[in-house]
Amino acid sequence: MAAKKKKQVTLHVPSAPFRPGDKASFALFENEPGDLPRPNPIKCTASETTDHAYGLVRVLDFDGNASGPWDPKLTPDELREGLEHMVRMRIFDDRMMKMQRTGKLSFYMRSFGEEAVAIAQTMALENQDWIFPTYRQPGAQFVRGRDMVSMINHCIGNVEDNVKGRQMPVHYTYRDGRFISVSSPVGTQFSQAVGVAMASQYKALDECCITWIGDGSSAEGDYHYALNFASVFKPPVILNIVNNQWAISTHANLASGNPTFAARGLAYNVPSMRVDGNDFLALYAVTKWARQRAAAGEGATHIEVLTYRAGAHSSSDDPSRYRPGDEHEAWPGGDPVDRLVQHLVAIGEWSEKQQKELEERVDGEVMAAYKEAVTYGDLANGPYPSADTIFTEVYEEVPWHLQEQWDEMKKWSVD
Amino acid sequence: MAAKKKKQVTLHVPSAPFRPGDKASFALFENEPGDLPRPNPIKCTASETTDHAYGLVRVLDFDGNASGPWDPKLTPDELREGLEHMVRMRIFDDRMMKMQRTGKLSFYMRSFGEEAVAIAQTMALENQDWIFPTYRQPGAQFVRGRDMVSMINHCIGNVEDNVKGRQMPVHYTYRDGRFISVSSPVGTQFSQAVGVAMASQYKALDECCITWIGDGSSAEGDYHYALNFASVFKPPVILNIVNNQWAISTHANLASGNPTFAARGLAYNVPSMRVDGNDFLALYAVTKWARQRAAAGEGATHIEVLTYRAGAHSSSDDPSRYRPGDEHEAWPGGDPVDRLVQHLVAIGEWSEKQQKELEERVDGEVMAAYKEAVTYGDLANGPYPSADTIFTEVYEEVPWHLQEQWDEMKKWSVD
Amino acid sequence: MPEMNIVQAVNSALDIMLERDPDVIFFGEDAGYFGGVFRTSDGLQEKHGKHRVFDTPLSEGGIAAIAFGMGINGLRPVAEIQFADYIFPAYDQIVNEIAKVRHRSGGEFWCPLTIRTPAGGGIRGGHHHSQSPESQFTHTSGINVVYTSTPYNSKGLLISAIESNDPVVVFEPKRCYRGPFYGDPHNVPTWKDHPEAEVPEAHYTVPLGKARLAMEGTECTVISWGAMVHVSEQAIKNCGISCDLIDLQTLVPWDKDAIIKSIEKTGRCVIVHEAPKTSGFGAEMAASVQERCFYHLEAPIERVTGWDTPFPHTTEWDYMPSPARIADAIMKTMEE
Amino acid sequence: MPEMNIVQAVNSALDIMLERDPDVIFFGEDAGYFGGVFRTSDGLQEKHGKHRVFDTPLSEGGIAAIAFGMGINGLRPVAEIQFADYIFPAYDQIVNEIAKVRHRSGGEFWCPLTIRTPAGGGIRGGHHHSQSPESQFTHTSGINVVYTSTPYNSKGLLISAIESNDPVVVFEPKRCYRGPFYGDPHNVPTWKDHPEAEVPEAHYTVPLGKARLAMEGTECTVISWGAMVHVSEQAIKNCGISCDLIDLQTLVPWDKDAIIKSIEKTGRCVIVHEAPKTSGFGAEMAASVQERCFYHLEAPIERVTGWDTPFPHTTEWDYMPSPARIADAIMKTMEE
Ligand SMILES: Cc1ncc(C[n+]2csc(CCOP(=O)(O)OP(=O)(O)O)c2C)c(N)n1
Ligand SMILES: Cc1ncc(C[n+]2csc(CCOP(=O)(O)OP(=O)(O)O)c2C)c(N)n1
Ligand SMILES: [Mg+2]
Ligand SMILES: [Mg+2]
Repeated sequence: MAAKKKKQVTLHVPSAPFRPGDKASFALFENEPGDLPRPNPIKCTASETTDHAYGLVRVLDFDGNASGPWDPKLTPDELREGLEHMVRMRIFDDRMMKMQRTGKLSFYMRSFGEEAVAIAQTMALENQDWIFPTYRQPGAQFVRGRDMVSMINHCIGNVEDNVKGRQMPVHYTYRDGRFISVSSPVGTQFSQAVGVAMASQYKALDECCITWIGDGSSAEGDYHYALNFASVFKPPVILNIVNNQWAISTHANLASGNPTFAARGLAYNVPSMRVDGNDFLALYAVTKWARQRAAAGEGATHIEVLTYRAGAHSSSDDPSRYRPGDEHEAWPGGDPVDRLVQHLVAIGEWSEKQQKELEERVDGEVMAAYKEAVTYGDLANGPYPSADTIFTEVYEEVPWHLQEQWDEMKKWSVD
Repeated sequence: MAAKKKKQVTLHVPSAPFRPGDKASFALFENEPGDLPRPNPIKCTASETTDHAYGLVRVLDFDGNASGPWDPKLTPDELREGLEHMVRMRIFDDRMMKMQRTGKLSFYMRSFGEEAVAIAQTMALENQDWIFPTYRQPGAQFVRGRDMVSMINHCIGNVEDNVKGRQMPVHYTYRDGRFISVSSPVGTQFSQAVGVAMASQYKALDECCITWIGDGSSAEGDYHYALNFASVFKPPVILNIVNNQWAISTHANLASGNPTFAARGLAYNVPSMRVDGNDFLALYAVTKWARQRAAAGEGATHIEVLTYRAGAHSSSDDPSRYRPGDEHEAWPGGDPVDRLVQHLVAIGEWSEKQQKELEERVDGEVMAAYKEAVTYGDLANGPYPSADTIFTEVYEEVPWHLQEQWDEMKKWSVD
Repeated sequence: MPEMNIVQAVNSALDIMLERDPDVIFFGEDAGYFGGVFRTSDGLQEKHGKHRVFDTPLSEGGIAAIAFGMGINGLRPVAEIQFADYIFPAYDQIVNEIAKVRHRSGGEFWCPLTIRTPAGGGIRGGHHHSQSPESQFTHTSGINVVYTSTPYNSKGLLISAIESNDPVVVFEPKRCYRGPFYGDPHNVPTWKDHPEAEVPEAHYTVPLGKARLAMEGTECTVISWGAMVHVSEQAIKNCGISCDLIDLQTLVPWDKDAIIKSIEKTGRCVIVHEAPKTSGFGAEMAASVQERCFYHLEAPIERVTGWDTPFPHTTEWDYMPSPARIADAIMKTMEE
Repeated sequence: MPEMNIVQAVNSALDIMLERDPDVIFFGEDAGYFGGVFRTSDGLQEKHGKHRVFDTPLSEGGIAAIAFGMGINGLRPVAEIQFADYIFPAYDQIVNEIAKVRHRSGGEFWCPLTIRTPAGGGIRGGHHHSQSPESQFTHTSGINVVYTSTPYNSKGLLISAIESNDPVVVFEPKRCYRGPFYGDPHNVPTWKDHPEAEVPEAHYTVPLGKARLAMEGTECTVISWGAMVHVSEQAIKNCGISCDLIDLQTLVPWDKDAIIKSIEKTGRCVIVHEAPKTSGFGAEMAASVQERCFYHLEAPIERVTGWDTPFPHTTEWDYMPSPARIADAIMKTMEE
């Protein structure tokens, strides 16, 4: 019964397209703005979105012109608002990264190259909609008006951190902005968001929930739970998969053998779109479309956001060990900030000078926020939230065994 | 920020198409034999199987004629062999069910209506291929030559049970037939089978692994793991989803909102087929095709086997509580045994009389096997495997703490 | 007062809470139309509507995940896991997510979720329909863990769990659903005439964190939970030693005062559970009792438990603690 | 003899086993090309080939599942889980499947799988990069559980695990990867000159099931594992009491003889682990020690553990057992 050896030998393991030393070169985007229609969001079937799931929804071309049925026709003010948030995100990230290098934070993760994702998508929603992010969508908080000082307080774990130094940096919680707590185990929020939306649906409120998952993380079971429960119960949820090509050192071609991530949604009978993630206008438009579906009771939309992780995975890794140092330059999607600037300039609503002024102003604001935040302490120097916070909010009330341990802890606290 | 109430109210929960009191009526099968081409298994892409994933591969029409490119051209002897296995399965099941009612087994699950699945599919494989079944594919063991006495010994948990009374009935293990141990937690075998196939691939052996999962169970994370790992590593695995319409009392429309289960495979870039699961010839042909792909190093094939669970879920439930008593009659796919008989008669290779003789002979064999098996004991009367078997084969060798407990147990054994 | 078995008591608790609180919502595999494979939600979908009592896809991980989302968005979900053996695909969601969300979010989000699940052996379920995995949930703070034993506490504890603003995992002894189990498989009593089967129709609670003194005595303290409470009762009767029998009811947080008080009285302790011995919750009980009552102990604390092996099918009566084994352990503590 | 840190020792064990046995295969998230986020498999893909050392999709459940399949089909898989906190999506596969397949199949199938994973706190990882979930694996029979503490035992135990025909889960103390940890976060020594950092280049084993006597003494027995072994060492030095320090190394099956022998000598016992107290493996140790050595005990067995809360980020030094807390517990047992 034992099988014979075959000639052809051994396990098939895909390689990343480029590794250090290789010259990166990506295929150009196949679709141009205008190539793909904008179906009626109400009653749109999954199969009507087949081309969208295998293609790429775009609005901005590489000369900064907006066109096609997906053009959301944002006002110049709205565009400038989006730009400002993106610029703020980038400057904020750079500042935090510097602080991390000096030990004021334990760890950091930037949104570099992906700033448009959270910002355009959150702007396309209503304020009552729930946001269930990963660590790469902090930008949503700017849209929802969160104070930078409060964000920095969290990152540097000082006494004003609203999550009381319990979580690593970038794991924000911001209930006032309906921004649900970030959790480290990847993927879990994706399926949970379906439950959030089911509760909104149960209560018949005009709310939806938006969530994201990474290309790598979509291999977790939670991805399947999310799509499948969404396909059955049709709650108002927007399920985004951010394909930024990499999961730490692992290329997306090892995350899945599927042709596009968006196409997976079709198989669950969920209308699915692939969108240029560095194109602010396209992102906005597709999200608005999904929001319309949610509001109409049409259920979930699955969106693959095609982008590129321009920086390191986190402050802990050096990407030049696993990908060409200039791979980012070869990425055909360009940079989301540059592309929106280019567009605003093209329509005569912005200038290089204004951009420079914006960057300076925001830099000043970030600096000021930073300076204020460190007055409440930082990880290197304290003060931290008191060690008492270890025992609070584990349960609604402190049970006897925690109280006993808390009393014990007080004897030893290194505070 | 709080959202306003919408008029349209509350959670969307799908209902089963028919419940007790309803008149069941199914849409007829859309495809006829010959409708779908047989792509070259080597180098067939997933998208070339789109029609197969949304359609239905058939060979036998309802008059018993075989036609089309999928006709596997089995010899009459092969067809009669398949028929005999199916008849044996059905008679065996009926006998076991009767024994269960008398307490000789604790529990039982029949393959009723789905006999063709395991039998046709296993006959399409090579003897060295691995079989990783659920509780509804015991029929594969007949194909691999397992002695019925040994199967009954397992079900009635007597001293000759090869798994030593440790598992519930129907949870067979049969290593000699490369039939891997059945496990109760649904879905787990599906992802594990991919690992089995990866090992075959690693060792470059001409082997594949076939596995099955139920429509209901495909909602587990293991389904996603299986498809996704298979799409990445392309091991020689045949991933079947048996859509028998029901998961205990829950209709397949609650298992997933997808249009067909087969279509999910496309999204993983795995060629996918939907096949009439009561059509012995079509099942055989599609499995052979998948086996050719596996042997050629082309990786996985995903197959939705469309059938109907004609009986109760198990000996523990009464389906008339949750579906119309005559729903089975309305199922357009008919009965797999009747359809193969009809075909054999149509081609002049079988007669009603022969069928009757076959049934009588097999009934006698089952009876004889049963009589022999009970001489080794049964659940109601014993003898069982000794309680010592609780402690053996937990680890390769008995560690000290188990030995200590074993010694303790001996003082109290109710044996 | 009406008499109920555990299935009816659970059904009544769910019914009352669905009635009282529009935020309560109940779901699980086969739990809607069919009313659950153990019939605990029989009739509730018809009564309360398909949007409040419904079937889910066959996915314990997904069930826990959506329950999390519903909980943080203002509902009070109650999820059924069909068998406790099948709770593990949801383990990550429970221990890493549900248990930690209140803390990790600085109290801005919390999840008032109840998960209820039939557990334990004695129904010839083999090793995947018999496990009693309670201890695997007691190591994670942020969740409460309950194990019921009677119709009365099954209803009262379930109502407390649903009303709690913290997540609670409730194990129900499936072997006792329709009658107590005294350790003799051939004796299958119903709950008829059992005092703990007198269950008010109306709303009432059995508080979380409080044990029940099932028998009162002076010589030895027997601590147990779930089906083993009844087997222990039988053992105590058989051996004739005067024992406190403490039905723990809630494992996290456990009832320190009840236990200390009893051990200080008796000086002897036997812990009985059907889960495997190593790292069963009996280990925590024994460790804690010796920590807190060392100088009152006259003899080593005994544990009578399932073996450190998978749960068997044909030989399950050799696996589960029997009255004889328990009585022997009690006698052993008395010898010292 | 060469000096290695734990990262190098693990790398060496993997390298040797890949070299010796063509059935050994190693995989995990970022474990192939990149060599693992902690660099434990650095260079191994290049040396042994992409088909033997490779990256997987980001799916712990899938990793465990394919490892199961490979194991029952004749390979000897070694899977890395990037952080022990992320092992829970694989929990079902581990406790319901991997642990039980030999038994359920009557010995016809078995799974010689090793899962290795960095565990424990002290790297400012917050509550999802710091957990020490070893006890959650000790309740399930059919798997062995190992927790290493030094370069020497990290290599020797890993080789034993890979060579074992049973599944083994190996926890490695990530805080000690590059140096021992004595409880003072400001003191970051390397393994240089540490006797346990003398690691032979060649194949050797540290047997499963055997503890290591890290310090020898007469007054009290300290039982610990993982990073806490070093913190306990510091505590013992600080308080000046003559102690046996038992580095348990294997939790299942634990080394009964070593522990009984020591307690019979000292009559006092302190157990130290960084996981939460309730149902930590310290509970099993305490329960077992009092069962087996009751009449030798002069004082209650003390447990010094992490608190029953999620693992904090900024205040992790208030969470992890410190030399001061451990010394205090030792002194407390001495008072009696
Ligand atoms: C369950 C789990 N496994 C592993 C990790 C470690 N980890 C953190 S981020 C990451 C990669 C995620 O990649 P992707 O999903 O593509 O998101 P991206 O970082 O690119 O935004 C990994 C492996 C984790 N946080 N959670
Ligand atoms: C993980 C897990 N959850 C729940 C169950 C209980 N259960 C056994 S079979 C079954 C239904 C399975 O339905 P399906 O997958 O369609 O297979 P079928 O019985 O129709 O062949 C359920 C819910 C289980 N065995 N394992
Ligand atoms: Mg990514
Ligand atoms: Mg089914």
